[in-house]
Amino acid sequence: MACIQCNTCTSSCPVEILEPAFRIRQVIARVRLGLREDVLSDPSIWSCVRCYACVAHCPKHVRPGDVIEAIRHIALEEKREGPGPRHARAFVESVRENGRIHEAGVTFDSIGFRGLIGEGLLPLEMAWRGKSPAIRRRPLKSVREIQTLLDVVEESE
Amino acid sequence: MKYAYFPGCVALDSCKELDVATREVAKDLGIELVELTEASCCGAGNLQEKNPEAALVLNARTLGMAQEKGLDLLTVCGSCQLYLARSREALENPETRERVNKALTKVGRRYDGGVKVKHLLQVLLEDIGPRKLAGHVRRPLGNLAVGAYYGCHLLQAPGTDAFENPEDPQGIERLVGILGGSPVSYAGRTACCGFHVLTVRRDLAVRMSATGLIEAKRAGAKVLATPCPLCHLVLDVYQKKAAKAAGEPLDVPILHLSQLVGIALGIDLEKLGVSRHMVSMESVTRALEDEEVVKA
Amino acid sequence: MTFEPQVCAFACNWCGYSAADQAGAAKLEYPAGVKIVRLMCTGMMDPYYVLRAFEREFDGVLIIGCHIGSCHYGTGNVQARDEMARVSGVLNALGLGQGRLLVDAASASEGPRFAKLANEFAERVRKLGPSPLREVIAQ
Amino acid sequence: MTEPATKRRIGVFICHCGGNISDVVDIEALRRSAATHDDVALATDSRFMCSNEGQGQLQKEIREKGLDGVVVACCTPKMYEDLFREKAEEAGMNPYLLEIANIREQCSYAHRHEPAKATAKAKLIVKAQVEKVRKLRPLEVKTAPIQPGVAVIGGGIAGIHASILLANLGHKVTLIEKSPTIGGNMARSVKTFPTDDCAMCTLSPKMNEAYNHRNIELLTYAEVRDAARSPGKWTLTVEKKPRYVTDACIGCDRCTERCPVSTAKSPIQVDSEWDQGLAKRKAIYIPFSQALPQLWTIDADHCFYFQRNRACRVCQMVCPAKAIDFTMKPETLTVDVGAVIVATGYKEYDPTPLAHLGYGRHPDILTQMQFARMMDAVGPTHGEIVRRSDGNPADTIVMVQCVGSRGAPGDPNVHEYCSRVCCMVAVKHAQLIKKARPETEVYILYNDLRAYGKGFEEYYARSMELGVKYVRGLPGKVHPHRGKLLVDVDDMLTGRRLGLPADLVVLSAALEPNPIDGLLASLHLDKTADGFVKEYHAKINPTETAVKGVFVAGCAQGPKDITDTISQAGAAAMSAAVFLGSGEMTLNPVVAEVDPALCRACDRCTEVCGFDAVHVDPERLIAIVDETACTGCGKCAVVCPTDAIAVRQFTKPQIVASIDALAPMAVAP
Repeated sequence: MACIQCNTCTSSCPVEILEPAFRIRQVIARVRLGLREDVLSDPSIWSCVRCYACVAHCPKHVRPGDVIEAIRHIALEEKREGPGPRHARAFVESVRENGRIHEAGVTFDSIGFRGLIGEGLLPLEMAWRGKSPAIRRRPLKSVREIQTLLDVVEESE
Repeated sequence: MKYAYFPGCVALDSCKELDVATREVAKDLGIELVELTEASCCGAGNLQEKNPEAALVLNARTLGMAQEKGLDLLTVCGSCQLYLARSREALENPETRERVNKALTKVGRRYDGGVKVKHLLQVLLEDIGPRKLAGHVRRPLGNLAVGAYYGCHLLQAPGTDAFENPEDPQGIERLVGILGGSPVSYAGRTACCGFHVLTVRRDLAVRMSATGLIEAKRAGAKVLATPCPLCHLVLDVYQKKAAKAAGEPLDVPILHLSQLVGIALGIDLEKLGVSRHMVSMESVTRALEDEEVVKA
Repeated sequence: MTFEPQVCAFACNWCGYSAADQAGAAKLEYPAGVKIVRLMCTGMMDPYYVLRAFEREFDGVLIIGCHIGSCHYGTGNVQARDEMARVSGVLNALGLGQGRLLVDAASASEGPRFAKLANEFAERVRKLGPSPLREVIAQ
Repeated sequence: MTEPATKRRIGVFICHCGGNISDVVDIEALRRSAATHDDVALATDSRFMCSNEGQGQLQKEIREKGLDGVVVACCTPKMYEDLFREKAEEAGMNPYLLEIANIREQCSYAHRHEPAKATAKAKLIVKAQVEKVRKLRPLEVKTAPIQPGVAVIGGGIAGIHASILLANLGHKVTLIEKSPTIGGNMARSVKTFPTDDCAMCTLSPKMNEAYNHRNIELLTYAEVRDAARSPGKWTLTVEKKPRYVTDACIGCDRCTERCPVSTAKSPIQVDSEWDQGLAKRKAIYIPFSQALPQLWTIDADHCFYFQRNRACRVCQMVCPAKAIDFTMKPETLTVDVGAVIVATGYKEYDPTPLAHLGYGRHPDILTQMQFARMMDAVGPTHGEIVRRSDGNPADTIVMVQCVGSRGAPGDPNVHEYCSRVCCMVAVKHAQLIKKARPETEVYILYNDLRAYGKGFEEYYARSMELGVKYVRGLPGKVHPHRGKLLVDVDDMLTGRRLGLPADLVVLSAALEPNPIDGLLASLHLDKTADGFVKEYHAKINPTETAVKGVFVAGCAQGPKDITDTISQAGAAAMSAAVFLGSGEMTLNPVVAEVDPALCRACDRCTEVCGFDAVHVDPERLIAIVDETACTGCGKCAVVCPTDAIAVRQFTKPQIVASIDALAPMAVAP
């Protein structure tokens, strides 16, 4: 990875403005030094919003966004805990069960009761306007295909 | 003008109105939509992280369905466009296709490459084209100041740079012009809405969307049009929280791209499902009615 | 004892030979079986040298010149390409097949490319196995 | 081609190369194996063959043992083949009986982790070279006359300096410049770092010296269309574009004032190349006041007379000296020279592809060259640092480094190399602003600030004392915001995300090669991967090229500052002088040779020869090789049906000997 630490990525990152703890350039630097545990246990890697501005502007085509994707992949492989991994697992589980994601299910599995309470009156207002996502799951007719594919690929990896 | 229509997950769930509006607009413009009812989720980055190979295989399955029908794929969501276009680009490599087809054949599917993935914005600007679109406009948007909120994924999708300059996009502004409206430009229109961390770091998403909304308001936009339901969810549903975070009142109605087009084509607002939005459309409907009185 | 292919590599002084030097300087490894003969230009490649190499039990012949268009003498590499195309017909007739002769190019600044070519060609020859001429000559 | 069968006394000298070879190859085993080969009278080794001691040992053994052939097993022949041959010659042995066995780059380096195999391979390599030496015949070096005179292509500081040095040495120099004036990029740079001299003050004396020098013929507004090579001579075809202004021109500038081109409502508008597009120029113009030659020029591509079939003759009518002559025609002249120096310089990279920086989309986003033109007192803004959008003074200026440099390999929109000078250009401009208008806020957004040269660090430190602000980080986006340009950058040192509102954003754009592919092709020159002219050896010979008699200097060979350009211009001039100096050219003896007994005058060789260096003598019906033109490529040897023609040292028996020695069949003992 020919990263020259020019910081264009951090300068393009919309998250870093609001949360200086997440500095993508520094994550790349830590990855290059092999600080595995340091990076994988850092909760801020789950703050990346995948906007790929860093990938668009990086002069050396290091594709920092893809590095985060890879870090998260390893974190999920190692069953790491935290809101980020929980959401990813909930999302993938929903794909497995429905073929398409069931928004209400994924949201609930991610934030749980405490999270729902945190939303305050919003869910009620959404329900009143008919904006809330469907409670009932509507899996694809061919959802078994999705499960087979997910299993097949899981094993071959 | 026929497409394999890939609505994605959110456009059939919390943003049902997007799917409804898209079908209305397609019907009016003579675009035949063949919905891929059995297509799976595009992975939206999460599946790509948990199981990248599976994400590629599932997207290959979706592309295979479009290929069966001999049609290109139409998306109406920024993230779907990005991840499907990325999978399509990866699947142009014969070896990758061979590997992926080994898995797909287990469920009786396959994909042989060559399907194009187009977002509604590109279809409107290029395939329909300004003249035909203008021909269908029955209710020009008039001096309703319409701002664009592109979001990030559509602009970063492979192939978008063919019809848009990701750093300085004008597509939606041009579209508003074609629809007889007055576009409002502001730098934050390419900002990221933060949807992908909505469940993990809601405060971040809210504050990110707040920056964009404040800038749009200050630039004089009376309504925003977005090509992505995920942006729509953050900007519309969490706008009150964004206002609180920004410490400044915010009342900017948010329209899906197809709804904006639907309005200009004269389709009834109720039919476009604008009533489902959290931020009321009342200011927009009033502005449009003033327009009509003037015209009539 | 695993079969280690013996490859006679003809390299032109200006590009191929320099690329080999650069590969060495960058400590890029390739099989020791790849032995380099320096020519001033691949235009000097006489079909007889290819036959001689196979007759002397080499398992493959690799010719690394300059990229077409940047030969130091203008068109030496073009003549090499044409001559070697003619001789590959003979190799077929001798039962050596097509895979044991490769004409390619690596400029003086392409050490990594030279190493890649050497490794890949040696691997290809290793898969093809020892030169069929070896038993014929042994009798 | 009968080979000598007499007994030979060959010496094999094996170099340890201080471990580079001996760490991998078993020197003693190699030495014992070498000693067993036929005709080998001596096999010895040395820690460093290339050292004086090693060379001394070589000469001692040659003299004492009467060696008539040597194989030095060491590094690549590219390093010391010539040196060892020279030493062998001094010791009385014919240099062309010495061969190098490359057991470092092509053996010990390449097979570091397989010492046994490397040693076995080294034995075969040495044996191959010994077999070859046994078949070599002594060659003597002949000479041939060289055409006097040098052509210097490119009238920038590199071309000017080289021309002056060669002219002072008495050589006749033809300085060929494409644009209407000499001076090049330096003349546009206003000041030079780190001395803060005014660029023109240091350059114009040299321009005048070159312009008035009796040994320098100046061809301006002239381009080299072709270059033909013949023995000891280059024949350049130069096309001199017509200026349509005669020497009668007195420089009153009335024509430029009245020329309608680029005026407000004129359909023909043309950007001034001199001012890097910061301003427009007329069709009849002089690039800058101290231009040499002091002649106005009509740009026929943007002139009403030429483009709108003679619709306007204003310049002719107002010219008091009647110096305008529309009937002038392009002249094509040929220049015969012995040596050529390529000094075609660089051009500035156009940052438009880097869309996130917004260049080309906002008038207040400039490049450093455009900014230099703005600071020039005779420039478009008369030295005032102002916003191009509304002309107000610029209170905040943000400079961005590495624009188009240090990019990803293979990306067509950027260069992978570092352009070396842009950091110091930025520091120069920044501290000039601070001195001229201290209240101006100046930021330099850098990645690594490279102030590596003599006096650079002090210059950099002084700029900090003057209050230039350095931000370690390149920006994410530059976009218009409330009348200013908001530069979004994260500063690594403070960890703060800065939104800098700038009046002017100055991009330090890369230096890239000028488009001279046609010239390079006609001179048989190659390019390195970065697109600059390929020097003979990047480290130890950067001003010569692979082509005899052609030299390169300045930014044509790669980005560099004026100091290095002057050094290279001097080196190139010296190399050219040495090449021309003796008036004769030592001929490469390793060229083709015909054995009259075998030649059937079938003309096959003359057909393939790319340098028409061989012709059949009509009377004697034998092919004759012109040794001054033959380059030794060997194409003829392959097509000759009777093996009558071959390149010395690369005859069929000699090459076959190498093949046989390396072959698996003949495994070394």
